[in-house]
Amino acid sequence: MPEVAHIALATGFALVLIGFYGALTQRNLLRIIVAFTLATTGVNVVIVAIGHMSGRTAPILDAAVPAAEAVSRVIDPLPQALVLTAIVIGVGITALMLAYAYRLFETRGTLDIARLTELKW
Amino acid sequence: MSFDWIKIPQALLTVFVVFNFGLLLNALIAKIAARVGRRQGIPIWQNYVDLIKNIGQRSLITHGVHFYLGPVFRLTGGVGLLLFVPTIYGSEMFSNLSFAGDLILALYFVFFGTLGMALGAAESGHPYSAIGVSRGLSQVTAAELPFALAVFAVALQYQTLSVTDIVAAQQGGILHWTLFTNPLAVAAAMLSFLGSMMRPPFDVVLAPQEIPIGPPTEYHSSYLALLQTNRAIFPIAKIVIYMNLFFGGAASWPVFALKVFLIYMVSVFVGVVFPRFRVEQSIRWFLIWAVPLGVLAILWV
Amino acid sequence: MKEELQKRVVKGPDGVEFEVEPLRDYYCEALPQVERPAYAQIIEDLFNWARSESIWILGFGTGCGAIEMRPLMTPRFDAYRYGIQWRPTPRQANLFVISGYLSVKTLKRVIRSYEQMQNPKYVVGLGSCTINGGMYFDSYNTIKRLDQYLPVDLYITGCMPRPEALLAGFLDLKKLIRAGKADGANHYAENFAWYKANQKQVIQDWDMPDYNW
Amino acid sequence: MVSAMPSPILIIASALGAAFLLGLLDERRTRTAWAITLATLGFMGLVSALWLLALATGQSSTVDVFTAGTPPPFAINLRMGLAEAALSTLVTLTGLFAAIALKAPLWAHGRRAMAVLLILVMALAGIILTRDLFNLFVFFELAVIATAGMILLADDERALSAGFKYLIVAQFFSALLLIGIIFAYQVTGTLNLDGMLPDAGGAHAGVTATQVGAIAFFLMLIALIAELKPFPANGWALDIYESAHPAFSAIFSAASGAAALFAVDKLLAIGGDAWLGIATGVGIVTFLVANVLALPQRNDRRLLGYSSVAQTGLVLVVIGQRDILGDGYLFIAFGILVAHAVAKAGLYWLSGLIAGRGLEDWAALRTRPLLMLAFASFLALLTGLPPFPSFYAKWDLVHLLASHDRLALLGFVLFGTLIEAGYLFRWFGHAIKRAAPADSVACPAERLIPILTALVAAWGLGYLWGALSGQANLLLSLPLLFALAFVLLDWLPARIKNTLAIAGMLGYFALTYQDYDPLRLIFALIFLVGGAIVLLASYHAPGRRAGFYPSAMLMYAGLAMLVQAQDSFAFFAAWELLTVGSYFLILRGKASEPHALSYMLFSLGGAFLILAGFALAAQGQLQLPLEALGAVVEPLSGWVFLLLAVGFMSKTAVLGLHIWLPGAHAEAETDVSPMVSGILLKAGLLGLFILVMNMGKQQLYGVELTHLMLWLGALTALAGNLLAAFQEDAKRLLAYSSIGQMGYAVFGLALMNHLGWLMALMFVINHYIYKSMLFLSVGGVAKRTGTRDMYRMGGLITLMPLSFIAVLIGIIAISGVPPLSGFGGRWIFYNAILDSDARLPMIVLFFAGPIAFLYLFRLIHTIFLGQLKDEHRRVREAPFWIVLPQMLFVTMLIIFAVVPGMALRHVDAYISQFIPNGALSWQGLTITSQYGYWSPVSIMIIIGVIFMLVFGYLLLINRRAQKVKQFNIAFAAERPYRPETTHFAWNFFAPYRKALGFLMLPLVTRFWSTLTDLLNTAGDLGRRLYTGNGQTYAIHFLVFVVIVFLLGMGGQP
Repeated sequence: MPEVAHIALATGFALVLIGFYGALTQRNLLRIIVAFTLATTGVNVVIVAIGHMSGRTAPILDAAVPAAEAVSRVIDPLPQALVLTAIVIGVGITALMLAYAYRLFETRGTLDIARLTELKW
Repeated sequence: MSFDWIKIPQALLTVFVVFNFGLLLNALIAKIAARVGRRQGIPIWQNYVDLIKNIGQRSLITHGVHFYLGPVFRLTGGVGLLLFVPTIYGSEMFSNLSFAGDLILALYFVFFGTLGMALGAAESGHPYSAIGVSRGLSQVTAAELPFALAVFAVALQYQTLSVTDIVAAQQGGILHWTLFTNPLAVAAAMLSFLGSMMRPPFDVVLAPQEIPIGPPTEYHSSYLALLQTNRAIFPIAKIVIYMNLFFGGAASWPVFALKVFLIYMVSVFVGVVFPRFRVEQSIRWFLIWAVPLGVLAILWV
Repeated sequence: MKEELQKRVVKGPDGVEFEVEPLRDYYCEALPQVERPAYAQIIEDLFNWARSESIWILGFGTGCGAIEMRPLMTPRFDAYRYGIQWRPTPRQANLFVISGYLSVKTLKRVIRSYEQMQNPKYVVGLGSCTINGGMYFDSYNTIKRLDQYLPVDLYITGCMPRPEALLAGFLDLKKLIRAGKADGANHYAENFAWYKANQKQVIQDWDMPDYNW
Repeated sequence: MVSAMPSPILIIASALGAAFLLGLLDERRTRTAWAITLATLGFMGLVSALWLLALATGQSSTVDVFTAGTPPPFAINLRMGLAEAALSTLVTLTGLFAAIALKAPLWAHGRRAMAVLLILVMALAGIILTRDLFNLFVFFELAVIATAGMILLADDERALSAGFKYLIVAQFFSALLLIGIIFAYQVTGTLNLDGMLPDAGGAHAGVTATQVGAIAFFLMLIALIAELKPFPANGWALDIYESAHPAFSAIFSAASGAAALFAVDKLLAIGGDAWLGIATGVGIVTFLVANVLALPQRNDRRLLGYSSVAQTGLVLVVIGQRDILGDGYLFIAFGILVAHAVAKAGLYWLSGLIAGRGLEDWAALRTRPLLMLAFASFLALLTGLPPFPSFYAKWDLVHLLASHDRLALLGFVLFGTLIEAGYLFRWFGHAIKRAAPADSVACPAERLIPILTALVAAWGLGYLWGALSGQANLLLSLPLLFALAFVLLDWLPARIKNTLAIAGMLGYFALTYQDYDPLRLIFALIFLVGGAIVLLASYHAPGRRAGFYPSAMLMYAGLAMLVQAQDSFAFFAAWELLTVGSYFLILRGKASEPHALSYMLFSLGGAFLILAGFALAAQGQLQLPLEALGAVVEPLSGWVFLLLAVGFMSKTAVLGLHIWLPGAHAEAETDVSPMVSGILLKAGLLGLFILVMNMGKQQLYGVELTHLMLWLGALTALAGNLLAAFQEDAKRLLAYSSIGQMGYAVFGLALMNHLGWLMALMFVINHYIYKSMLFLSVGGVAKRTGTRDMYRMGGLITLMPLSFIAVLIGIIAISGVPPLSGFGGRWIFYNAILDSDARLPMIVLFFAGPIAFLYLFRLIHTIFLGQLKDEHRRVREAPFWIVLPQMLFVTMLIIFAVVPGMALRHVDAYISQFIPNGALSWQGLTITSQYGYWSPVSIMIIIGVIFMLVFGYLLLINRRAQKVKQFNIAFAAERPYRPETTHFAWNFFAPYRKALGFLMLPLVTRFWSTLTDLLNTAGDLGRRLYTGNGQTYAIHFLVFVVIVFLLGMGGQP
């Protein structure tokens, strides 16, 4: 019987692979960006899955989880914190890529990555 | 610094003897060559007459200072070469000026006259002179090589570079001559000798029919007289080296005369029966036939 | 005048242009001098004897008579016995044998070669062509009398003279030389203007300095 | 003191604060924003620099800064140690000066761009300082975002696509990094780097102990390494280098690279030695391949990009070798890193001044000597030439590699460096020699300041590294300082500089002459006094002669230091200096560009062999006294001997390594040719002298190495002489003749007997005198006639009599004909070979001997004799100052011919210390050997007397000779047509060519050109890997990961 964490882990890696595959095979810049968000999401799922501990609750100190019992009752909070940061960064990078794609389309009139090869060798 | 002043008249005497001997010998050789063609040939004194006539020419021209110096270099080279080598073995009187240097000095001094003459001839601006020099130098590189190897083999054999010592080591009978103790070296040297005597088939320098007599083509009158004088002295001086190195030297003037004549005759024998090589043929000939002998001689010692 | 003898303006490596006049710059302009005997009589006698016993012929066959000179080198005649030799360059030769008819074209070369020989030098005219034109007496381009153009010391008659005749002529020349009478070079120098005028009269395309040193 | 130090966190905080502040600022207040940016960067730099100073001087020790007030693992901590301080100084200062250089685009884009710049620098500093893995990730992502932002500043439209490609691959990096981090966290329960080390308390065995941990570590490592642009996952970086604003590329290359390297270093520190192999492998492959791929580059920025990639790879190699580098690790790694950073930043800033993108467009720098100096300094930094940090670093690195038997790596490093030197100096050659663009370089202050700062930093770091190295600090040595002074004095007129130079060289000789043993005294005499004499010829040059004196004096400084060198380091440093100086000198010739390059490459190649040889011999030491070479034992000694000998013989142009010489010597300027031929070649001989004297005979696989040298020397003599005979160019002829002469000298040395060495020394002296003299005469003639082709000359004897006399004496001396000094050499030669068993190579030498007559006669005949040409009828004698040294040389030749004992006696006695047998006896006028005797004075007198007698006689009877002119020749009854058709000169030895021409097939040239063609072709084909498609680049990265995984870990985590 697979644990939730393992399913999440597998899903995460699958997402990463799907994302990578998309990023490598799609020629449209926007599709590539979407593929990357997929991959980023996958990475985030992996992180969360690593932090998961079976049978524990979310690391939010409130009435349900008194601070004194927190250590034994909540899951590892750190990956959650990391994911938050990673998501922010992912958003930033996605935004930047979109901005790039926009400028590229503006100046070059194309979103085909295969046509952006004037720099080479 | 002490110097035996008596050496000067003695050296002059050597030069005088060899000069006369050379003039007569050249004429004799010419007569012999004529006899091969069933001619009478020139009178034996003909070289003297030619010499006097050339000195007696009333007019002459010059192409420049170096044109002057050419024959001077040439004759200095001949006389110097003669004097740097002891002529008669065991004779203090005819050891000449050999105190100045050994065999190596003689070997390199050979080129003094050649080079000077080449320069003088080139000053004339005559293309034949330059072509002759070009041919001569080309041939020399190949023709001198077996001789140098032979000399080296002899020096190795006797462990000395002193001509006197080399001759001394050959005394005591004909079988002590290098000719018999080191035949390979002598063979190489004698082949090289053919190349240095300006006789067919190796007379590519003068080549009268192709480049009318090459380097000296512009020389005349008393310039030519100097060259003729050298023609009498230089071959003898060179043969003296051969004689000393390979044929036991000479202890007296008659032996000297005989040996020089016989050695000279080697080149005459070859010369009268062969036509002239082209330059590159000559070079190849020496490299193919003479040099291996020299190499063997060196390895064999 | 030939193109290569004309004045030309050349530019030196430093960019300065100057004029080159070949006849002046490339050839000696001096005229021949009369060379008198300079030594005591006894030495001059010795020299004259040596000159007579050492005759060096310029190997320049000008006409058909040249064919008669070759046998002199063979065993049958062997002129070397008499101190006679052939030299390939005029600088070293004393005797110029004009062997037969002389076309105007050849004359130019003969003059040049003759002038390049050194004093004393001798000219022998061979065959009747050199004396009066011989069978070419009415030819438009051969000279008729050699001695109008060069100082001839001796003629050997015949058409052709045999090698024996040549030998006899040379022996006669020897006597002349020994007596000091073969003085053609000085004669040429003394009468240079006259000889030149004659030469230039027949040689229309004169393209050399007056005297070829 | 510690309390007085500002907290390192200020470096990050101030940048963040300033960036926020900029965000609040009014859009139009660009000036204020600019001031804030600069001030912040300055402040960051100041803090870093203060720490650096404090840590370096020991006033402070490494500190950890706890951000949240608690120690890890509960909070992020920063660390400030010496390395961190140095790197953050480097990064922030690069940022500061890049900001200055970026003034125009920053002003154009306003405060936002400045904020991005601040964030970038902050992120880089963060990467360096942080000890927390996730924090590292965050800083990396910040750096990525900021970098992508900065790329947009470019004027080049193509930068857009480059930036996008970067973002694509960066996504892959960050995914791997993040996955790696989280698994590492899972294994160790901490994100702190130090927490991942095996716990001293035994709580866990370190991150790499488990399989998951190892893979996690691998992912992190590979992601970080990917930031270093390793081959082949680096196409994106090259595109950025090519298209981004050069001032930004400076940061990208210098600062980003440095930060990423340090991140790798930090990570590897926790992984342990087992992982170092990956770093080494990736590093060396990147270093080699990037350098090869750079060969066909024609775009300056892309070329620099390749070079950056390569240099980073080299530092990665150093990181990978940290297990053996010990205490020297930081010294070496930083030596290479800062050299790379300073040079690359400087070069990119310079490239901002150049309008065109071609390599030859850098010729524009020629109008700006200062910038040219900067250019040269940067290239020297990159190549690792003295006195720069990379030189010291490379020295130590090579020695340590050698002492741990990592010889293949050593070879690769040196080979890669050689290739890099190849394209860098080819570029420099373009800059010096190609046609300069019409419009000169515009130098606004904000562009200039960073460059000059980099220049100052380069030299300053050179001084620093010299002081730290434990070796002699090169920048304190008198000759080098003297040479460098000429850089500052370059504005003076040439004549004054010349006087100074001569005075300096003579003065230095007077100062030091008592320190030399007799052998070195001869060499010192030739190098310093001889050099001064040759310099007399330089008086003829008018004007300022910009650049000549620094180069020449650099060479002489190297030579002076070479003679004085007592240990391997000093020797090698001097060797490199003289190589560089002479390279600059040779490069000054009109058409010398390709020849100077091949000279440089052969010399550097040789120098690297010498370096390797010394390193092998040192056996763990960082230097060894030259005398200690003899203490090296078998089987190592054979290899040491081989390496050193081949290295030295590359300088003496032995057959096979000779093809640089003819062009280099022939194309050099008139007064440079004698310097590089007459004087410089002797450096190689000095090296060989030292080698054979200290090491004696050595064997390798049973082959006597000195015997090989004999053959090489003999064949060189033959080849040199043969080839010389067929040259139409007078200076090339002399150059080939030098090859032959050096062959004789090498042969003499290799004879390994007393007289052999003496003969080699004789050739040293003679060759100096007559080759200097001949090069001067021929140079003077070429100057006057405007050609070096001999067949175009002729008949110059009356117009240039003094030059003629010099050549005449010179050729008599070379040919070895008595009575001049060349004969002495031959005489000793014969005596020497009589003492030797090696008979076969000697035969070759015998053959070579008379061939010298061929070219010598040709030299004098075709130039001075024969027919004078129309256009040369008004030629004048060579300039006085060129003739004067020639006449001095004539005098010297004659004196040396008469009294050779003056120079040779002492050396003869000195050699007896090494080989007691076979010394000459110098009694009275006669010199006696075991075999023969020779009396120079008598020879001179005898020949002189005979000559004068005959000459006098001829003058007497010929006094009335008629002087005739050049066409008065007996021309077969015709007259010459023109001088050109009468002068027999062209293809002078046609029959000889017919007979022996097959010996002159250009096999060696073909070999080397095939080799370089192969390299160039490989580079040209290899770079097609970079298709320009971002997805391809991403695939490259993935392939790279897989390959490294398979090779590096054997597929087994």
